[in-house]
Order: sequence, then C-alpha cells, then structure tokens
Amino acid sequence: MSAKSIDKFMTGVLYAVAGIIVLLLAGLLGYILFQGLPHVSWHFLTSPAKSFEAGGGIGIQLFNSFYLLLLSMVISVPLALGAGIYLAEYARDNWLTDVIRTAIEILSSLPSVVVGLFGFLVFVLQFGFGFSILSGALALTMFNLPLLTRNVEDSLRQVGFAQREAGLALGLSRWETVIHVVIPEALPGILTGMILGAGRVFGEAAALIYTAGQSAPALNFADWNPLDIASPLNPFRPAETLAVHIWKINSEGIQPDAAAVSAGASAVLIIAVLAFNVLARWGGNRLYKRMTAG
Amino acid sequence: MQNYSLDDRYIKDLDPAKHEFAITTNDVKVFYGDNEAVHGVSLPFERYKITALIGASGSGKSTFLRSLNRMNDNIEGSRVTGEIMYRGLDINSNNIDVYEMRKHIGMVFQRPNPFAKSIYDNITFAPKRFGEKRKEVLDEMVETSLKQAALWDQVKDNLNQSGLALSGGQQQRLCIARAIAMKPDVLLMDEPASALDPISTSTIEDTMMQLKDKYTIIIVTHNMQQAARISDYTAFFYSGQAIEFDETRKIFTRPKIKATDDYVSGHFG
Amino acid sequence: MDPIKDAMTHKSRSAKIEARGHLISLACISLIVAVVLAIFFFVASRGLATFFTNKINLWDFLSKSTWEPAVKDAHGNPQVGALPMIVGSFGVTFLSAVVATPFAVGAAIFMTEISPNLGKKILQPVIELLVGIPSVVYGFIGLSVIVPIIRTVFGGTGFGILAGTFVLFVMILPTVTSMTVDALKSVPRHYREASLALGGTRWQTISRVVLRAAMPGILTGVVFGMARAFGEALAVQMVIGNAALLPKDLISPASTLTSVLTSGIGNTVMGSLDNNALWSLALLLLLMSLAFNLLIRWIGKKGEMK
Amino acid sequence: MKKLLGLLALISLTLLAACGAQSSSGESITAVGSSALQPLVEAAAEQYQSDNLGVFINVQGGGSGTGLSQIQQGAVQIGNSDLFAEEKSGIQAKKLVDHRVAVVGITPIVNKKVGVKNLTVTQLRQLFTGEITNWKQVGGKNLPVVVVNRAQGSGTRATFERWVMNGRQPMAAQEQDSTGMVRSIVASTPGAVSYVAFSYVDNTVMAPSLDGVTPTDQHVTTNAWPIWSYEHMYTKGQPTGLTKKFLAYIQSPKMQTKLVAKMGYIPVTAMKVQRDHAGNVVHN
Repeated sequence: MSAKSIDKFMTGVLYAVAGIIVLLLAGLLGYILFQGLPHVSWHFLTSPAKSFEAGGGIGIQLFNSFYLLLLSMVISVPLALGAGIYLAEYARDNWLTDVIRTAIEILSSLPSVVVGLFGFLVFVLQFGFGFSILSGALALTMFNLPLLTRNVEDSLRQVGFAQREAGLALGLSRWETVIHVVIPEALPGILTGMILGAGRVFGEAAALIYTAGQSAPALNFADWNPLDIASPLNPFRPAETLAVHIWKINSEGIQPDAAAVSAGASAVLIIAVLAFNVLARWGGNRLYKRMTAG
Repeated sequence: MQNYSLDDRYIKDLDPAKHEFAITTNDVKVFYGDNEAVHGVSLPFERYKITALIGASGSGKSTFLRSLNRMNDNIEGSRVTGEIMYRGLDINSNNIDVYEMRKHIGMVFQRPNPFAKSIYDNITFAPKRFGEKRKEVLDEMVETSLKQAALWDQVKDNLNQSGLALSGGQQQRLCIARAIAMKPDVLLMDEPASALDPISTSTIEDTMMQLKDKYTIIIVTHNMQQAARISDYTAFFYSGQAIEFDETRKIFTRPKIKATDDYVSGHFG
Repeated sequence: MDPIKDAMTHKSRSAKIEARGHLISLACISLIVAVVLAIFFFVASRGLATFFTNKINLWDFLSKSTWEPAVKDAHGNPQVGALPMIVGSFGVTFLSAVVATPFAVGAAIFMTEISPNLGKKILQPVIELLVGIPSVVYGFIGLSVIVPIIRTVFGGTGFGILAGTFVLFVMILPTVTSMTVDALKSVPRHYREASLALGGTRWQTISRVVLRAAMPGILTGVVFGMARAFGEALAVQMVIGNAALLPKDLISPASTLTSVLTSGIGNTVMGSLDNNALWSLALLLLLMSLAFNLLIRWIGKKGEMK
Repeated sequence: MKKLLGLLALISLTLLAACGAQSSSGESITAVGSSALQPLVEAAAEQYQSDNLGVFINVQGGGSGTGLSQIQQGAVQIGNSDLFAEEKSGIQAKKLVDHRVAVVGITPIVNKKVGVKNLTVTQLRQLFTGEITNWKQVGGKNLPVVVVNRAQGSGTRATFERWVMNGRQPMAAQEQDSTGMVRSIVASTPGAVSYVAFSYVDNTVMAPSLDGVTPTDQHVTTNAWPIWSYEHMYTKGQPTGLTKKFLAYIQSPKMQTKLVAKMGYIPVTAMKVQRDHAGNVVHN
C-alpha cells in the first residue's frame, strides 16, 4: 500500500474509533434512560421511599444528595483553593513538594470504601458526629479534595506569570494578586473542575454508606431550623443519598418494585450528572467569554 | 564577534553636589542558582532623567533592572547581593518592606500585561486595595494617568471595556497608566516597546518624554535609536557588566570603550 | 522624617496580607497532607497487624492462593493467601489498559490532528460525560448487559476478568484520552510542519513524529488510567464474580483486591484477624497506588531529559 | 474569597452551635449492623417515632461484623446481628445482652432451568463442595453447576454452612455480598445455585425442598427446616431508657404478629422451639 492509501485508511480508522466512543456513550445513556424514565414521575421524585412496600419515591434521597453535595462543596472548595494556591504559587520545587503532590495523588486513587471506613472511625465515632450529613460531607471532602486541588493548581498555572508580576510591581502582595487577579482569570477552569467534581460526588456511594448512613428518616419540609432533628437542614441527621439508595435497593431491597425504583433512580442520577456537565460547559464558556472579551 | 575585557570600563562620575540621584547601586550581583548573571554593577540614576540600559541579549541589563525593585525575589533560586540605595536606604536589605518599596519604584514589562479587568479597574485596582475608596479621587486618577499615558482620548468613552480588548500598543500604554496611577518616584521599563509596531512605539516614546518631568525613568532597550532619542544617560551592558556609563550623547558619538563603540556602530549585537 | 522612608522600614499591610495568605494556603495544604498521613497511618497500622499481631508470614500472604482468613489449615494457621486477588487486580488493570490505549490514542489523535472541530464539539463532551457517570451505574450496566453477552458468546457464567475488563475499559478511557490529548497538544506545531513540508503524509507525520514526541505524555496517561482501574471497587465488584480463585481463564469468576475488601469489610469484627487481613489488602492497594505514582514521575523525568 | 472564608466561618459556627444544641433536642439512639435485619428495624423505628414524638432512632446497615464490633466498643446503643455474638471471632459475648427480635429462614435457590425440585442435605452439601458438578447427577438437566456463595463472614453464609455443610469447607467460588445480587445472578445464570432468606424468594428463582421438607415458615417454627437463624439486637449490658423501650416495643406481641410477619420475617413468638448458640434445640 502506498503512503497515501495508508493515510486514507488510517484516517478512516480514526473516524471509526471516534464513532465507536460516541456510540458507546449514546448506548450507555440510552440504556439507562430507556430503562428508568418510564418510572420517573412527579410522585416518584417527591414522595419518600418505602422500606418494604411498592410505590416508594426518592424525594428525600434527592434532597439529601443535593444538600450533602452543597455541604461538602462548602467545606472542600475553600480548602482546595488554599491548597491549590499553595502548590501553584508558594511551593518550592523540591522533594517536599514532590512528597506532597504524591500524597495528594495517592489520596485520589484510594478506593472510596477505605475513605468511607476512615470517615466512619474518625468522624462518626471519634468526633461523635454520628451517621450524619456532616460526617458524609467530610468523607466526600476527602474524596473530592485531591481532584479539586489539582484542578485549582492547573487552572492557576494556566494564567501567565506576567499577571502576577503586574500585581507585584504595583506593590501588591502575591496573595492579593492571586486572589483578585489570577483567580478571577482562572475561574472558568476552576468552575468547570468543581462542577465535574460535583458530578462525581453526586454519584458516590461507597464512601457514604458508613458515614452519611443508609437511612432517610422522614423530614419536615416546613421546619427550616437547622437545629431541629426533623429539619431538612440539620447537618446531624443521617441522610441516605440517591446513589446509596440505588446501591441499597439493589443489594437488600425487599420492595416488590425494587428493580423499577432502582432503574428510575439511576435515570434521575444520570440526568443530574448530565445537567452538571452541561452546566459546567455552558457556565465555563460564558464566564470565559465574559472574562476575555469584556 | 570578539571577546572584550570586562575590566576595560568607564563609569562617568556624577558629582552628588550637582546631581540629585533617585537610585544608586553599589556592586550589585545577581545569581541564578550558582550562575552569576550580573557581576557587580555600580551605577547612579539621576532624578527626573531617563537612563537607558543598552546591550545585546543576555548581557544582564534586564536582570539588573528587575533587581532594582526586587522583582527577582519571585524567581526561585535567584539571589541579589550589593547595595541599592533609594532615599538613603538600602532597599536590597531584608528589613525593607518590599511591597511598600514597589509602590514607589514601579515597573512596566516587555509584554503588555493588563489585568483581565475593565480599563477603569485596571488602573484603580491597586489604589483601591491600598484603601482609596473615594469615587471622585479614583475617577480623577483614571483620567490623569490615562492622559499622561496618552490613552485617554481613545478610551474615555469605553472605560468599562476589558483591558484585553485593546490593541497591543494601547495595552502597553494602559500598563504605563496603571503604573503611574500609583505616583511612583521611579519607573522601571523593561523593553516596553519591543513587542509593538513602529507607530505604537513612537507614541510610547512621546509618552515617556512627557513623563520625565515627574518621574525618574530607567529603561532597558534593544533599540539604540530609541535610547539615543529619549534618554539622558546611557549605560552599556556587556556580559553581565556595565561597561560604560555616560551622557547619552557621548555614548553614541564618542564612546570611550571599544566594546561600546563596536556595539553602537552595529558591529555586534 | 521622610514618610516614604518610614513606611518602607515598617511592615506594610501588603506584607501582612502576604504572610497571612501564605499561612492560610500552607494550612490548607498541611491539612490535606495530614489527612493523607492519617489515612496512611490508619491503613498501615491495621494492615501490618496481620503480620505483626497475627504473625502471618508476609511471603505466604503474597504467594499463597487460598483466602479463608476464618478457616484454619491443617497446621492450624489461618489461610490468608492474597495471590488470587493480586493476580485478578493486575489482570483487569493491564487488560483494560491494553484495550483502552488504542481507543484513547485514536480518539486523542482524532481530536488534535484529524478534526479538532468535531473533536471539540462532540468527542470532548462525550469523554467528559463518561467521567461523570457514577460507578454504581457502570456496574449496573455491566451486570445487566455485559455479563449476559459474555455468557452467550463465550459460555460460562459471564462473570470474570473479561467482564471486569470491559467495564474498566469504559471507565478509564476518558482519563487516558484526555491526558493523551494534552500530550499531543504539547508537541510543538513546527514538528508537524517540518514533517509535512518534507512530503510526509498526515499519518506518517502522526505516527513517526507526533506520537513519538508525545510518548512520555501518553505513557503517563496510560499509567494514570491503570492507577484508576486498580483502585476501582464498586463496578468491578459487580461483574467480576468475586471468587478468590486464581483465574484460569478470562471468563471464570475471579476477584480483585478492592472487590474482596469492599464485600468483606462490613462482615468482620474490628481488630480480628479477618478484619486485619482485609486492611492488609487496603495497604497493598495504597502501596500500589504509590508505585503507580512513582512510575508516572519516573516517566515524566525521562521525558524531560530527552 | 474573603466572603467565602466568612461564609465558611459562619457555617462552622452554626455547626458548632447545632452540635451543642443537638444533645438537648430529645432522646436519640443508634442501631447499626446486619443489613438483613435493617429493613425490619427501620420500619419498627418509623412506627415507634410516629407514636412517640420527640425521640429519634437512627438505623444503619454496615453488616453484622460492624454491628457487633460497634456495640462491643459502646459506640452505638444497639448492634444488629444475624449471628450469635459467640459465633463471631473477636467478640466478647459475655458483655453483650442478646435480644432476639425475629427469625429468618434460609433456603437454597436454584436457577429455574436446572429441573430439580427436591434435594437431600447431602446433595446440597456436595453441590457446594464441588463434588457434584452437573445437575444430571441429582436428577436434573445436563447443566454444569454454578455455585454462587455469599461473602465470607456474612451471617447468612455462616448459618447456611453451619446447618448444611456439616464442617466441610465449600469450594472457592463466586461470592456476592448482597442478597439482591445473589438472586439476580441465580435468576439469570443457567445452572446456578445459592441461598437466600425466605423473604427474597420470588418467581425468578426456584426454591427446592430439602429431604422433602418445603421451605416454609411453618417448618421453621418446628425446626423441621433446620436452616434458620435468629435476628439479634445486642446491647452492651442491660438496656436502659429509650433503648429498653424500643426493644420492648419491637418484641411486643403486637409488633411481632403485625410488622415482623408482614415484612417476611418469622416472629420469635411463633417459634415452637428455641436454639442456643451451640445449636442445642429445646422444644417449648
């Protein structure tokens, strides 16, 4: 075969590879949505789960997932920002920094069940937070921090050094320059990373089974005092999330309609993750345009 | 190209009684790791004058300039020794607050680096951080500095536009305006026109000529015509050393050192 | 006295902000490092107890193939041979990397060299979406789609390394692809131009110049993907069959370190040998993750030297 | 950024305040452990809480091992377990008080295609040890046997091994840690055999009789069907306060006949025999 026809052939192969990957995703999404969407209804989305009868919904689990996500983001985002700033701006290029980076990488490749058990022993028992949203949020923070930190560091590094020099030459500190000049510029990248991280957190189950727990006590949605035990806002109540719910009904569910609930909940989960992705894309692009074009 | 002796030097002695100095340096050396990039430079910089630092790439002139407001502090592994006297203080010593010092010794860089903010915010950002909250003062500051940087007429109706949306020459003038809004004593300029087209370059040169009434300017330039046109004094750098320092006129007409002569007449560089 | 001179010899607000900022960021990173160290210590102390408290021979742990911590063998020793899980973990990891790499590199070439426009508009979002799909859902699909397919095509139960490989292939594809894209993008444009100017076809340019220059980056991506595959638990656990047997073939039930760890940990009592043995598996996972990281670093250094 | 930090500080303050206030907002207890028992305790807790406002019973799974180790450490008020504490290594059973709240019968299940309706206990044992490799050896179709075991250490497995395996070790085979998975694997894999609690048997799988005895609640109560176990709720020492009240509630005849039976467990009150941890059977 001549070089030209090999070129043509390989181009065809590459198109095929790209096509297969797109089909793969389409198949995955199609399958989940096709299986699950018929079970999704307003009633399903809003009513509480039933432990042994048919007709349960995922209302509380859905709320728990979002609340837990919010809480863990509130804890992990500032930490990741601080740590990312340190790595991008202050860390010297030496063995200690290497060790720190390796430690963070290792944290990110730990199986989440290990993180969950660690969270169980430390947050649930040692700190006495019990099976609670707070324990879950802290475990998720540990799970989410490495990726967020890396993302913050990478995004900050994308902003040229000239921006920092500009701030420094005006007599501003490095910190002020980073906070007020570099971070706003890196924001689209940081935001995208955070929303993608949020998607991951949303789908995480293993780390939560032992921390946020697997029960979803009834909530009183009229009570917004975070100190009341039945209040949705109470960070000390146990909270089963959507992903944990799917895991639980698949493993020990005795509801007659367990398969349907599981398929429906999976579809909702996927839609939520999809929404996060679309949001990340759209928000990131918009922010980027606003920051650069003006 | 031949090698010239670093010992063959001429630094014109300026009489402190007749000249007022903004900055003087004494035996300034800059190291990057183990590598000595600048070998003990001692130069005076007269107040309200423009001093040009010329020389080939890698001659250490930019490195030297950056050490004058300690921008080299931010480069890992770099170290500066020697004295840099400003207002009777050695600003190269540890007990000097480097941030406060940089408010008075400002800098404009080779590549325009406006913040990704509006024109107005580019100029007022630092003053606001330093506590200036009064709107009328800030407005006035924006107008004055943009006028001094010869940019006001072009942007006065679009102050909320992003600084990044300006042309290269306009961006650089915005950076100059941003620097002079701080009302510094000394303005260090590191090849401010090298990335610009000839028209923008000449606008910036005009700007500098106007600024020297109020500011001491030290400029690094590759462009000998530019040095000849705008500066009062010129220092010629070669291989990490200031070989000759004199009035610009003399450097370009009757240099005392062979290396300078060869450089200004275009034999190397 | 000169007020400027005075100001310069005192600590300015900026200097204080800087010191505070430095401290804040240092505190954040220290906290993270402390957490990692705590986990490390926690896993190590329990994982090592198997060897020090329960007196299990490390070599037996690594080389024996019977995993029945609760059952004593003929000599009265507990049987904690982790070899089946070690083989299983490495098996699915390497196989999924072998399957995923051509796809990932192909997709990355498509996105950077062939059709950056289509790549950016379609492939990039697709890849990012694949990252976002929760592993519970991957496992669910593996169980209800992949396992039956394997069962019909190859016979057996359908559970096994092959099923695990397929699921992991999809899960690590995005990681390897996006890192390969980065590696390809960092190959300077003039390399390509030079090759094209010399009359090379696009494919010759890609295969002889671009891929070669990007090799360290691609390898890093592959190792990253393998690290991910090695640590994945839920999805693999659902399709691999969880039999602590040395895998004979790709379609008989096998197990991985994570699958045994995840399924057993709730059923054992803290501090007992059964429990410690599971933590030893976790420790092994941690060490492997460390090894993968060192490997990535080493490849990076090699790449830099070139 | 400053705002963010401020927000963070505010939230942590709220949390701290909540932390302090929490202890005073009514009584609350936590029950952890066996995932097989979890649905029952959860349902009972739900009813108890609606009858008694202001109390809070937190029910979590995590496995029998977790339940026993947590109650032993005193980290929770109730440890749920499928096993006698004596049967679990690493547990000092003497310090724990057993409360039996239900009985669970366990039955072998096979894929519908194997064509076997009855097995002897010996045959069942040989299926799990690997001595029988094809269903035709026990009168079924010509299908290879696929054994699906439960995870090591699970309560269901311990019970099954105790009453079926007679001290023999099952062959190393596929293991699953959840009932739902086991059932769906047996339902979809030709030749598969495993075991689940009675309440999980549905029309996707077949539950053969054993030595002619069918797996029914009736046969469990007389011990004619020997593969069953108690569901235990352990306390550390004698229970007090809410824990005591809740345990009494769940053991009350009303709850036993209504809720326990409705959820597919066998009420303790219906048992005509008792069995201790050593396996000694006493007829009531």
